[in-house]
Amino acid sequence: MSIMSMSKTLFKNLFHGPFTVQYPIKKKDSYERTRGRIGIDIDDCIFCSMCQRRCPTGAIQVDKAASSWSIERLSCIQCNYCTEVCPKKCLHMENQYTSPSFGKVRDEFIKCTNTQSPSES
Amino acid sequence: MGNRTIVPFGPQHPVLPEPIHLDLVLEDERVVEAIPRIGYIHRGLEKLVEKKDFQQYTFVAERICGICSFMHGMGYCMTIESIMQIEIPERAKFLRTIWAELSRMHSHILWLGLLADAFGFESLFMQSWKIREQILDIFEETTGGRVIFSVCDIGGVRKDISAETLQKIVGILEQVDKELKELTEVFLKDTSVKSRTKGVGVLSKQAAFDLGAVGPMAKASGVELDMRTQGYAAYGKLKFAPIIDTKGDCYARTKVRIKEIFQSIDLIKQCVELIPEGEIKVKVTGNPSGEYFTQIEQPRGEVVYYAKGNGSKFLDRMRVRTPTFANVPALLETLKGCSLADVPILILTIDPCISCTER
Amino acid sequence: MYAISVLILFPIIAALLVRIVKNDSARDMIVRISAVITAAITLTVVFLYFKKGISFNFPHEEIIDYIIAALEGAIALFIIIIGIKNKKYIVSVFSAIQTPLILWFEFSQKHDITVQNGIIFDKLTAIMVLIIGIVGSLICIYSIGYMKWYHYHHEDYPVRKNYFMSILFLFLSAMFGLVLSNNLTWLYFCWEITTLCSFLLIGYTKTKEAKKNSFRALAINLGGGLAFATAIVFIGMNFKTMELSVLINMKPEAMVLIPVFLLSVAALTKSAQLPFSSWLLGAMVAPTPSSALLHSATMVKAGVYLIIRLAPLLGDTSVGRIVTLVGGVTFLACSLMAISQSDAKKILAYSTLANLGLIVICASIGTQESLWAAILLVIFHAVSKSLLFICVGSIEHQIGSRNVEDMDILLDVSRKLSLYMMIGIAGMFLAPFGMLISKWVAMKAFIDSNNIFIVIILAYGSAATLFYWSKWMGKLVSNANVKNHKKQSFRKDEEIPITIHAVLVVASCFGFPLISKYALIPYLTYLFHADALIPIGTSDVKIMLYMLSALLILPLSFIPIYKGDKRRKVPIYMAGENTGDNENFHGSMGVTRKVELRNWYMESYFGVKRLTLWSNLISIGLLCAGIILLIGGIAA
Amino acid sequence: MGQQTIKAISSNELLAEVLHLKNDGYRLVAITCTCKDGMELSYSFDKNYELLNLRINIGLDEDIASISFLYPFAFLYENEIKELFGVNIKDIAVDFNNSLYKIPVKTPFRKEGTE
Amino acid sequence: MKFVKKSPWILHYDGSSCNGCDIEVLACLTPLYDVERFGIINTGNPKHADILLITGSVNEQNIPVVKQLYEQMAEPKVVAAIGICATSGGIFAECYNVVGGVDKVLPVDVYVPGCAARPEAIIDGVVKALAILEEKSKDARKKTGK
Amino acid sequence: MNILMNIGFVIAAPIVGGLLTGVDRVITARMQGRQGPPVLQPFYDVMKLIQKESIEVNSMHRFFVYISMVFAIFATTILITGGDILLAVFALTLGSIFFVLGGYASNSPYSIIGSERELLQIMSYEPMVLLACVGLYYADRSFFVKEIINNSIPAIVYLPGLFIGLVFILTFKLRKSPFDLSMSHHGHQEIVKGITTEYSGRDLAVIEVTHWFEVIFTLTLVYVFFATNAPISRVIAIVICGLVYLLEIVIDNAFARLKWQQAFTSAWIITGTLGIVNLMILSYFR
Repeated sequence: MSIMSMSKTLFKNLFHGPFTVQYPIKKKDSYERTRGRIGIDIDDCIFCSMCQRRCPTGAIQVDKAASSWSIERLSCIQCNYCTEVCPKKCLHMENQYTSPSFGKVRDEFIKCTNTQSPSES
Repeated sequence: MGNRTIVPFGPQHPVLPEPIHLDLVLEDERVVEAIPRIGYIHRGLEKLVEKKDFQQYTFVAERICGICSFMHGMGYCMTIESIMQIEIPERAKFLRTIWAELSRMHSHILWLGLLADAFGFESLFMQSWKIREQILDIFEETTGGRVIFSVCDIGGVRKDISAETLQKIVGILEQVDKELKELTEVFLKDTSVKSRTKGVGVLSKQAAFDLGAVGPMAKASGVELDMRTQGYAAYGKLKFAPIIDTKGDCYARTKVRIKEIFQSIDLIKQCVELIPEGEIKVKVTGNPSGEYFTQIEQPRGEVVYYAKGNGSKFLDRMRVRTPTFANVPALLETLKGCSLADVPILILTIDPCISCTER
Repeated sequence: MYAISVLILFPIIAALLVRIVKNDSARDMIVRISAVITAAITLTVVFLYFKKGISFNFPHEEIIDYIIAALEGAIALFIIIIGIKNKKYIVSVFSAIQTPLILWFEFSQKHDITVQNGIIFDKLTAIMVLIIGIVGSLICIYSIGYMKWYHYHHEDYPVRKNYFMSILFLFLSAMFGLVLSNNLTWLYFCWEITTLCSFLLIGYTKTKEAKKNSFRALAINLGGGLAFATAIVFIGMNFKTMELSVLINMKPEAMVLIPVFLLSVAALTKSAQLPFSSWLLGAMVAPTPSSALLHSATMVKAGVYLIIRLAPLLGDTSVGRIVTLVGGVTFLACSLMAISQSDAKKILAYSTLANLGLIVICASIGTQESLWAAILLVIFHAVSKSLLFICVGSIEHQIGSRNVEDMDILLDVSRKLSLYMMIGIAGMFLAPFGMLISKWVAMKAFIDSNNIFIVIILAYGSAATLFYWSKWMGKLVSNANVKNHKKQSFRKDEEIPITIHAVLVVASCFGFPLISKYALIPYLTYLFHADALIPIGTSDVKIMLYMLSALLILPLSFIPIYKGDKRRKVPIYMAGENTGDNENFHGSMGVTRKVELRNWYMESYFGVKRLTLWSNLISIGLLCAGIILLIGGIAA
Repeated sequence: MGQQTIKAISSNELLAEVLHLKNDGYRLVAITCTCKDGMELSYSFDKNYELLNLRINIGLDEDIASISFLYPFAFLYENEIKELFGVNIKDIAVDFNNSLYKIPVKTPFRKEGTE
Repeated sequence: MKFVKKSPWILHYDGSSCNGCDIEVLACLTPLYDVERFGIINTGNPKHADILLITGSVNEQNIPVVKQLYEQMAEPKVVAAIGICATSGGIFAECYNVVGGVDKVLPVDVYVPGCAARPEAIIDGVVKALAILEEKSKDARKKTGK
Repeated sequence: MNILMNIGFVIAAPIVGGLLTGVDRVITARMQGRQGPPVLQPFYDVMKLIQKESIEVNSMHRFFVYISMVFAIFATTILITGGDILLAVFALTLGSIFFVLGGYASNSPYSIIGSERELLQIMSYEPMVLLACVGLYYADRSFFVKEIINNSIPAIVYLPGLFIGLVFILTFKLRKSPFDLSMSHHGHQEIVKGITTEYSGRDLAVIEVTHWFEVIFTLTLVYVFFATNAPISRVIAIVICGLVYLLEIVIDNAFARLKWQQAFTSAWIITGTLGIVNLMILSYFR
């Protein structure tokens, strides 16, 4: 017969105080490898379309003519495959995840002369 | 008897994390008949081999199930490697084993929490999941994902774990070990918990074998069935013995799983000691041609992968026989004659992974 | 005096008339008129004698005695013959012993005994007469409508409506006689007639089961009669008296306790207490009006009536203790067993047993408080239970079943009936209603008299009572949306008595302070030669009446007052698989299944078989202990 | 990784073979179907970690007997194959009549005209 | 004052997800993330819920189920699609049995991306949903003329 | 003055009940290592529910919860104003039965199973509650709370056994694990939300407020056991009420939910033994 064997743990917790991470006030540290979202150094991109071909979900679209690289954030599964196959290693995984949105988000990066601006369409 | 109550149970139901449906026929609260209905998670992902090439399919395989994601990826990779006759580096094998065992731990602790929740022990659920977060942290640190790792690749693994991280993991595991021991006291000794698990859903050894049960379900009934003994990945170099219990009730299954968690801790420690330096991946060229059956041991039991390649990028057939699929008949057997309050416990007792089952 | 003779004799005349007239509608009319007249006479008698009471002896006592003796002989002959005919020798044996015994006593021993008051009409009698007269006449009217339907649906039973009705009237007469008689031989004669009526009514359908049950009832009641007869002879020979009132005023000595014990056994059989209860359960095969009248409202009350009369002799004596415990066992066991039943009449039967047990406890404890509770229980139980019985009869008529599980459609079929049914059930156990008030006082009485075990039994029994009534109520309010049932007509002959009954239930609850003040307190004061007090504080009574008034808004739930309210209606929750009609869900194997919702019966805990065995053993043990104690008492 | 045992048999030998294996104490591991040049069914059995596969090749519309009376739990595999591939498996112990998964497309894995 | 912001109750339904997002939704309830801080309770009953969290790409059998659950929720209510499968179908978009994205079946208010969606992202998503919830409750007030 | 004070008590009852529920939630969370909601969370919940749409499955089932609340208030009022304890218990039982009937009226599978379980629970705890009242009467010769708490010796001295039994029963009444069979505050249960499954919006708010009254009611029962005519004892009694409540929270968090068989038998056995033993001893000394 062992009754209330949980109470030891309960009181330990009670006196220890909450283990809760006070998100969003305080964020939990992310790790170096944390997979958030795909970022691109658009300047280095050569628009080879390798990432587009290998992406399992077809989230990435590359338009060589318009020198634009775009990604459907709501389709990306953060598998990291594109960064592996990228011949120029201009794709990389950022720690910050895509924040929730009210509609579909397509992030487009255009390689212009000296300027790069992410714009939403 | 005319006094039969017929109620639907699921697909949406607070005790069911995943949709499955049962038509329950009750007398008072005793279950007279339980007829299952599945298909709420069937996606048809085996058909995807025709659209994704065998390399991309690794990511599909990982998403067969989010809990044993790594093992699915590993099983798939092993099958393709066998077809293509690729020998992967030793270090990759050890890394796979470490991740696999961590996955097993995370899965079992998760299961413990859900079990506690099923018998209305909320604080125990919270405590289990609190411990589990430490393992998820290891995952995030080593692979970048909390749930889905995307580290397994045909020909090896994508990411290495440094020696100091390995030591850190051992440190965390020691802490987990300590906290788990406290929890084990409650799961295995507390009277109120025992009253809900002991003698509930008894499955005899013969029944377990006849119904084709696998994993902890079979082990708790005394059927020795642990694919790790076949020595895939690095298991051949580790010392362990399958954990068996004979009672065949929910309590025995809880015990088997808890013991497996501690066994996993031990296996990981062995791996950390034995892991050799070296490459983590070999380059894969060509396309698979041929067929192969792979059996590996997931947290829920034996899983069978079958792949058939035809020399092109796309496989002809890829099939997974998951443990839950094999355990469903055993579940239906145990449901007969239990009481309504036991239904969630019994459903959990096979540690159901419906998304595995239906793919 | 004449009024009382009329009261006893009029139902006999009505019975004869009903028996003779063959034409259906003419007979129905006679029944209605006679019933109304019976009620009117009842009220007149009570009005005349309530204040002062009356006690007298008929001038031609001798003649009456001879007539009674002749009739007794005839009845005995009849019982012996049918007993032999149907190979139920036990009834023949019982009858063959007791009637000669009584006749022998009558003709050889009785000469030197003079009876002062053959008839006594006091406050208790008034209450009993009122119950019998009012409830009885209502049920007679009800049975007109009921029997029509009964034979319409059970074509295989022989139609003997005139027979049925005439026995009902005959029974009323016997019952009046029973409660009015002070002369024990007369009381015994009426007692035997009620037994006979009950036997005849249970066997009404002439089916095999009916026959079996009727003989069981006869055998057990004759057994009780035998005890009664022995008691009379014992009293007559030892104390040279024939009067109940004289017996009561004696001191509870060992010698007195022997006839008291025998009379108590007779009362226990009549009230179907354990271990004699099986006959009442079997009696449920009889048509519902007879169940309502004989087997819940009046005849079984004869037993507890006798115990209430004997109360001053019970109290602290060993016999009193034994009777109390037998009542306790019956109350608890039957309350528990009722949980496992789904047949409405069976539930009512078990509940009747339990409540009779409670009355027996209260009466046998014999303090002022407990008698107060006992008499109130008799009143409330009579009106509520007969309402429930006749409601069940009509429900059976409306939905074609008397299984509680089928009553979930009643709300759609007949709102009126479900409302009356709810009133009846509420009357049986809910807070401000009569039964609960009495239970409360009973509880207080038990504590005051230091009966710890009985208090605990009461606590458990009440909890069980609450369970089975509430689940029945639940069925009544559950809104099953079966729309395709056909509505039956609700005959006036059924509706009027039910309505009056329902009003009576509520009125009795509102009126209990009055009953207490004008009938119970004077009676108890007279009986105990000490001032009796109402056991509940005035403030509590007030609060309770407020509660009752609050409950009267309950019927509002039956009226769709929210029609104007524009709330969105959504399908009920069925885990996402409701087909939309709130009745079916998409089940496994591609079929659409109907949701079925049934109550709990908990066979493994409250199964009748096991409980009956144990409780019978205990009560038999108690009675044996009683005998031993008595013998010991005499020896000492 | 060694070579695996795949034993090709004809469809009418199936029951006899399965019965034989059952008596030998084999456990049914899986039933797999591949649709390529007709239907290719593999029945995988296991005893002491030894995997044994029975291979049957049948035409697209050929019948095949159910083994669910030998291995009751085979009904799940067989129902699945019946629903996804459209293989005519006769006399399944618990036949869901193609409503195991309730999919909107009929027999998605069946490739017509590959025969 | 709109109290709905202070006590949003959620209903979680798994419309054919791989479990990854489900366990992350559950993880939100556990000590480390503890969404009860915001008054969030996982009710498991549509009639009590304010926010419907759907994970997974919704397959054929689930369509009537999620529709019914949505219908059974009391106004004001919002739907949040958790995870890539629920937002777009993700890697399973091409499967024969999935509709691909909850928005094909229900009006989705908030999309929470991630494979699997991280607990932080889910909390963010719920917080965003609260804003919509408040707006909807204002609209509902206007309609009834209160 | 007295009447005003009584009215004040009755108004304060739900507020205190709500606060206690809030404290309960915070402490529970802390015991589980969580931060937990704000203390006022129960009030937020109820306010939200009032502002929400109320949907229904048929026109009858919501009626019962309102009556249930009326009787809960009624019972609490009787108790707090020093009225007859037995009458208060009866009134509360009446309220509970209406609540059960509400579950039946919705005719929904889980509501009805919840109702059955609730009835079973009522059957399980009712004997103990009655015996507690009996014990109080036995000890102080009065059913009136105002007389019981004006004695010089606290009732607990005579009735330790019954008090332990009562604390056991409180677990049912407060809907705490291990006896939260019919309707649990934690969502994950095999019968969904039991009786409340079909209620939403305002009706659900009413159920919640009813529960607050029940909390106060049950704690008042505890109070009655300790209070005497000495003012200090009143304070002690209130402190003990708090401790009992804390104990219930710990019990809630340290037990698995039991099955109805275990709940029922344990309740009846404990009631039987403690009741008989305590009352027997008491009757011996009286």
